[in-house]
Amino acid sequence: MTGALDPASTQALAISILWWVFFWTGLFVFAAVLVALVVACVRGRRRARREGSAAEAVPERSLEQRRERAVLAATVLSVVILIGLLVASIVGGRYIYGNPSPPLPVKVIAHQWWWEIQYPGPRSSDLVVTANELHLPAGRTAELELQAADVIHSLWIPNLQGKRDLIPGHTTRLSILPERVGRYDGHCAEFCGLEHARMELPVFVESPERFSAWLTAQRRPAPAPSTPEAERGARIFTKGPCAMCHTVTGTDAAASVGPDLTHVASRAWLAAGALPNSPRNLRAWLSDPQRLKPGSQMPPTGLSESELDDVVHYLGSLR
Amino acid sequence: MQASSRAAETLFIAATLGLLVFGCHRGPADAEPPTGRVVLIGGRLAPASGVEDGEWRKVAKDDANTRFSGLATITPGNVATLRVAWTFKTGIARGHEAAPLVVGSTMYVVTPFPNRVHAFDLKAPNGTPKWTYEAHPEARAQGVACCDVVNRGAAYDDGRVFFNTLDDHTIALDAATGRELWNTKLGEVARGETMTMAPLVVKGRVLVGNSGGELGVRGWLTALDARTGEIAWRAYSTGPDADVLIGAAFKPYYAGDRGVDLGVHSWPPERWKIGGGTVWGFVSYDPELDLLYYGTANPGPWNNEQRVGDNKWTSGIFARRPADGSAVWFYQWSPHDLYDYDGVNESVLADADTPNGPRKLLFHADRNGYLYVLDRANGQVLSATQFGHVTTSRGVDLTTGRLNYVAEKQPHVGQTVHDICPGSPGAKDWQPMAFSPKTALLYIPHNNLCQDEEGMQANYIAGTPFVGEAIKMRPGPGGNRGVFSAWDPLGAREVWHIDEDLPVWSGALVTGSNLVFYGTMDGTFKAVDAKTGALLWHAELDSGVVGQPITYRGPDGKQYVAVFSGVGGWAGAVVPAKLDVTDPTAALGFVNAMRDLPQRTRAGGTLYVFTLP
Amino acid sequence: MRAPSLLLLALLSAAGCRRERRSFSEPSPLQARVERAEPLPSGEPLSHFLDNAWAVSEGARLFGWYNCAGCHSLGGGGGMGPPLRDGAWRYGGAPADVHRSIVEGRPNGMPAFGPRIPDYQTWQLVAYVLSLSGRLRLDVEPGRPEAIAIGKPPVMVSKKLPSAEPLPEAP
Amino acid sequence: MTSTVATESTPDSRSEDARLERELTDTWRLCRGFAGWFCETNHTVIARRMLVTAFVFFALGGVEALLMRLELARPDNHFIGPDRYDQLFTVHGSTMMFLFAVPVMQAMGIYLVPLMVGARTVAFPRLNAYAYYTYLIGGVFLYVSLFTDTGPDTGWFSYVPLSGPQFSPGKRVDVWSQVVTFTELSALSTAANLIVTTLKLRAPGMALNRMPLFVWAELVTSFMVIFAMPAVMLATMCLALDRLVGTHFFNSAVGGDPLLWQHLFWFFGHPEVYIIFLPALGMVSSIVVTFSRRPVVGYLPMVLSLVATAFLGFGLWVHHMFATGLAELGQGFFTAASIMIAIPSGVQIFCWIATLWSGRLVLATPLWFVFGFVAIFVVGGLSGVMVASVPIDLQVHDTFFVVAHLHYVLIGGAVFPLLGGIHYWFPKLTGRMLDERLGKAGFVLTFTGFNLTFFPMHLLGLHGMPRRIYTYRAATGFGPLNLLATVGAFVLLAGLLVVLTNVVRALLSGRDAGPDPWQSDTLEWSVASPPAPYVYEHLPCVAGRYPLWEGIRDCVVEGMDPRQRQVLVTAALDAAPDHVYVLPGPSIWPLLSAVATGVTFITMIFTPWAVPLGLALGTVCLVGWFWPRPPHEPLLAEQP
Repeated sequence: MTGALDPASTQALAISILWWVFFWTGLFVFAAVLVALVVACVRGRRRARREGSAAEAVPERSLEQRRERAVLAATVLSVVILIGLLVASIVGGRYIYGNPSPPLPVKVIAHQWWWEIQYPGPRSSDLVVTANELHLPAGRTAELELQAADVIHSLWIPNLQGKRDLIPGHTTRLSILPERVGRYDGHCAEFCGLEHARMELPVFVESPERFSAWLTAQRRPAPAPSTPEAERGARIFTKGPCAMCHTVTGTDAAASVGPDLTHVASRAWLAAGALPNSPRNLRAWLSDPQRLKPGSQMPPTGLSESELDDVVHYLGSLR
Repeated sequence: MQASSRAAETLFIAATLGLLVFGCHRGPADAEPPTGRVVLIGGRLAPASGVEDGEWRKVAKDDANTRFSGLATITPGNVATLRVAWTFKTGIARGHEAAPLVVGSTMYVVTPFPNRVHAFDLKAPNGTPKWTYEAHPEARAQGVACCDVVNRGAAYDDGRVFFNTLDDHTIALDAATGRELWNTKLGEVARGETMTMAPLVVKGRVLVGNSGGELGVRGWLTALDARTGEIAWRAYSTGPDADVLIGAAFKPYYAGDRGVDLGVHSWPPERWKIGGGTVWGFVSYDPELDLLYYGTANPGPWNNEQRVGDNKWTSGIFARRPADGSAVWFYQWSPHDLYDYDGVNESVLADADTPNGPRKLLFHADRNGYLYVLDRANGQVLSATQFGHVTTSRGVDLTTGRLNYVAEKQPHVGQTVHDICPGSPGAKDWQPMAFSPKTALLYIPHNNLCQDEEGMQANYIAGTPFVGEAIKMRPGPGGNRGVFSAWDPLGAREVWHIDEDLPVWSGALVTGSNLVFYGTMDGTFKAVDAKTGALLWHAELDSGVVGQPITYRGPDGKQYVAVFSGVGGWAGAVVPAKLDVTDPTAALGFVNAMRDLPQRTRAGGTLYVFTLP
Repeated sequence: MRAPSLLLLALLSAAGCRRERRSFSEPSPLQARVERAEPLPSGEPLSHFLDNAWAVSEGARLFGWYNCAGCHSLGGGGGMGPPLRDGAWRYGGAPADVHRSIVEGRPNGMPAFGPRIPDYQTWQLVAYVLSLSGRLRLDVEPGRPEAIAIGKPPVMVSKKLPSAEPLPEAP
Repeated sequence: MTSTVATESTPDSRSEDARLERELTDTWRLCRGFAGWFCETNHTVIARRMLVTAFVFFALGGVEALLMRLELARPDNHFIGPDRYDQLFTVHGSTMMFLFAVPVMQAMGIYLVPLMVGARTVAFPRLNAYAYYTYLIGGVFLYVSLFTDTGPDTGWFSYVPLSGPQFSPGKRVDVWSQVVTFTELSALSTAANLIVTTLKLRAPGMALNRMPLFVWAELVTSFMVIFAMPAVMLATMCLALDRLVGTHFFNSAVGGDPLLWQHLFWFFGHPEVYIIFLPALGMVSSIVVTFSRRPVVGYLPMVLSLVATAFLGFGLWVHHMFATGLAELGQGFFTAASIMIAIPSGVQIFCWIATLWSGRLVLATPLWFVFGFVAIFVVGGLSGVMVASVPIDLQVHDTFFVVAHLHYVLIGGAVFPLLGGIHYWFPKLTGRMLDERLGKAGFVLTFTGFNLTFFPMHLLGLHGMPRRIYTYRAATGFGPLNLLATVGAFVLLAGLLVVLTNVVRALLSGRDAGPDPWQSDTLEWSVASPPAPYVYEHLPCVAGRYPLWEGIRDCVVEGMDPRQRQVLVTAALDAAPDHVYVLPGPSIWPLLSAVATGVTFITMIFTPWAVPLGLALGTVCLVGWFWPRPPHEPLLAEQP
């Protein structure tokens, strides 16, 4: 299992160190309290056996003072420990905002129940719009600008950073400096309705070279269909139900209420992590999305078997 | 015309041009007293093209878009006795925005959808019809016409009448018989394209453009051969330089407009294909420079967050050669337009004599609330002055030419921005102004509207609206929704104004006897004094006036004034389309400002012709 | 206490069950009939959409997504298209008429959405369109959206759904 | 001063006592018959009903939890599906918070506080009945809606805009917001009742510094209720207005703010934790003292800790909102406040350990539950310190770690003490003894089951499992720990069933308890088990914190008229007798008023006409309620 304790970024590392500080301190306190409780229990029991269990309405004053001093000492000790933890927390907190320049700007827009990701470029036409997959270069801070299109969502990539809410009407930010190349799981962490469970965001931390190669590929418009099947599929896509919601850049399909599908074949997952991207899964998804992700806003396409084949073929060509 | 021409030449105007050019940075308040001189090119051109005075051959009377007629029989003194000579009911109850044409003894009018053309024999009494042409446009075109199914008029040249139909046909008729000479289809209703503009004919080229900026249409201006109807060239308003006809001759004045394929790179990937920039306003032409001038409409969708970048070449003005369409310069009134500030408003061309020599000027009252004076030879902005209430921007930077937007007024998705002034119809929409060389004033029919607006994700589905803003318009400061004003362009100041309760959605007309005509949406047609704005005469028509008034000398030698009544258009659609006034966002938010209109007028369609008794 | 609460439970279950049911994968019980141009039943299958809060709110979402709002405006007051909130219908205001308008389109500019929208979504749209003029049960009507304030029509028109007879077309 | 305080009773008063008892029984007689069921206002009866109702809701909430655990037992499970699952966790959370935890703690207060302070009943018996019925109607309404597919489905804190009119169509969230509004109305009424009872009806001599710690806990809690509940009522009313009337409190598009909801909700929501947990601390104190057979070490620090918790509890709601990206400085402040609230809790734990340390322990079942409480609660408290730290919170917020944390705090901190308290006071409530062996078996099973269920959730959260997901992919690796948690949930269920069996068995055939089976210190153990409707034959007076241990059972108040429902009002600080107040008798009007309230709130969901209707009904009910009493029941008893 991966997660918060397997940090792959500067921020997550800082948090995990802090967590371990809290954990060991907590364990110490827990052990101390339990030991004290057990000792108290044993002593109290022994005393009851020795002296009987009649109530003692007015205890001995000096003994009482000793007990009260012990309580005071324990309290002072806990205050010291807590202040230590507070300081650690504030110091550790510094690291999660760290922001060396120049950051890579990325815009993340959460929808019910998928992620829209945008990489602005130097010119307006260099904008890359993709969905349900976040690519980040290792060794460079990514500055994520977070927005929500409908309800409150929360972006959480445990290996990379703590979570941050995406709130309608607010823009929030999250900095990540990934250090280790790899694939990490992200997830919506704020309950956002029916398919909150299937709102995942696979994150790929790549070497800077691979990342820029990926970005360049994403900037190209969708390839024209090259086979008869793909051509038929493209026609069905642009004239049929798909174009009511989706975009394939460079075609007549330019709708934007569903994920951008310009390079859908290059993605590893379908439907925000609901299932791996393969022609078979894609076909299953297109024919009955509601079975795979009940409540999802993708309706069944109502296409015939052969039309489905063509569309799957076409989408499979969009690398 | 000779008289008026002389009169014009003797007129001295409000500011010296040299001071104007160099003094703009200090603002109009610092302008010097009038010493410059303005000369109408229309006045000079008239004899050259052989047009008899007393006719009205083009929607704007001339290529300079002045709407000025030298006729002076009707005077401030006798206008009070003006009465209806004859009327004609079109039988269509939609917005009648067209200007009649008068050529010789024939009057031509084109109606809104279904785009009939009527010719009247003016020698016969009371507008006897000569012929009628039925265009039979496709019914479904009505469903993609953003702002009522209007038509803004026809064009006449060399025995032919040219007009556009709502379903994207340009048609040439034999002016004598009404026979169809050619019929060229130029656009696709299924993609949301319509055509509503009045063509302009220049050197045997019929210039027409498309409408549909609210439906993700890609705008263009097309030149058709007036004889054959074949497409001579087409200049798109977005996309690669080749499509926009930008070549070696292109020399924009400002650096921001220079670069390769800006019509592609100032858009998110491929969005220029559905980026608007339609061409549906009036085209002007300067024969001396041999340049066409026309504005491009708003970028699509209205929701600006879906189209980061400057969105070239929308909401701006092109100067082109009529022969091959090649662009000579471009200036963008509203870069990355935020509010549907189309740049299509007409440009009035005029020359000014200055101590430093003559300057060729272009006056343009933009939707964004500024009245621009440009050097029409190179596209330099000489001045840009607020003529309406503006909260969305703080002036124009004359060194870069850019409009300074107010960041707080920028619309965002999911957030309502209040008090956006002017609202989307702008301080002035399509309603054309008039320019009198006698007074050297512009007569501007305009709006005083503000709006609250929320951005929403616009979803592109071909042939359906692509807007992405929820709007609620309301009256601007003062509570009056319209203003009719006289404006001194070189002095950059208002001379007089009349507050109108309703937006002044009709065109303006000014005559050699210093009379100004315009109509209001509650159906009043007015004549005011061009120097003082004093109301001299008015008549109540059967429906609101959104048409363009004209004047002509009849075969009987009398001066006539003609105008369509028939409320409609974007502002008036609430009446003929029976929109529900309880929905503030109806008609893209205009209904909220026009809730009382259904009580104040009714739908109709009548041509009124007035004369003295 | 038990008897009244049982009674209450029975009453509420009668009222509540159908109103709130959310089925995500809708069959198209009515499509075949519509294709054969048969008169539509007024009972259970229509009620499945018209008396269901979820269906109406899905219709509201689709009204925006599929650009219905673009022509008929966000509040249904009209614009490029005719108003939908005034209770007047050019082509009949019965559910089947509205359904047909969406599926087949109408000559004056209403596009045909039939081939591009699944039938159950069309019915959801029908339900929402009817709610605009206050023709649905109060307890299934959608609330205000998380958007600019529009407000409801000030006068509730008759709750009665018009019959499927198309009205004479407006001139 | 209108009453006499006698320091010793008259020795030869057997026949007098019998007459007194007869007259008291007659005056305080419980209502009989079917109608009497609805008129009863006696606090022990109402409290018992409230307890039973709360435990029924606890059981329902538990069933929902088990269904959720079944759904999560395997990856990619489609046993329940998202729609039903969302309703389940929402109703589970709302039930446990609003219909179980707060009412059950208040029920214990309503039952025990008058007994402990030496009063005959609560200050406002009719209000008490009204509060109960309101709560009952609210709870029943929530479950009716769940069974009619109208169960709220946006989580127990119903964040807008998800719970707003656009994203939650239908009546589901309306039901939730109305249920919250009127169960909180009930909580507010009870809190007012408890505060006045505590401050004005204490036995002569029971100065504030002699009050049992449980009474202190209920008093402090009631004050917290009075300050916290209006915030959530305001929030839910705004939500209802947004949804039903079309206001825009939370609509960010026109200047409302979804974060406003979070602030209002958590301004209530965090103190809510302490509202649930402080009475439990009071129970722990009672149990520890009784079974240590000695006074508590550090009475004053204990009281100060309770008060400090109440104050601090209002200063840290923002730690529920760290992930919304608030300003750093503010976060630092709330981190400090959240960490520091561990101190008063720590002080109390230290005091209890010190008390046990020097006591003569009797290892009865209630004390076992206290030991369980300490072990679990310390874990919950320490994970609470972790979530107070902004960076750590950003990782574990809204994950199963937080689910684990809140259950450690709430089950560990409230349910274990409550079960201990039930075992402890069961004899007083019923007159029967619970079986000790079954009790201890129940403890072992619940303790084991609890930790099996919830400890793995810490790990799940750290590994990346967000909260409120109805399923997860197998590849995530969450499967085994989830299965363990599900197994643990059934062990926990077994433990609770053992407790239930014990209770049923004791009710059927339990050993007779007698007035004071545990040799306890507080006044409630001086009266019969279960107490008579008038509770005290002679109102007691006290001279110390541990009256029964101090041997002053013979100090009583004399001169009260047994033929009236008289209570002795004493001064708020030192409990000096002040005057006699006559309470009203049984009445149908509290029930009718509660029904009117319920009808109004429920109808409001469907039509705005509910407001005038409610006003009319409310007026009628209030007129009936306050109709002047017959002259033989004077408001203020004149004493010779």
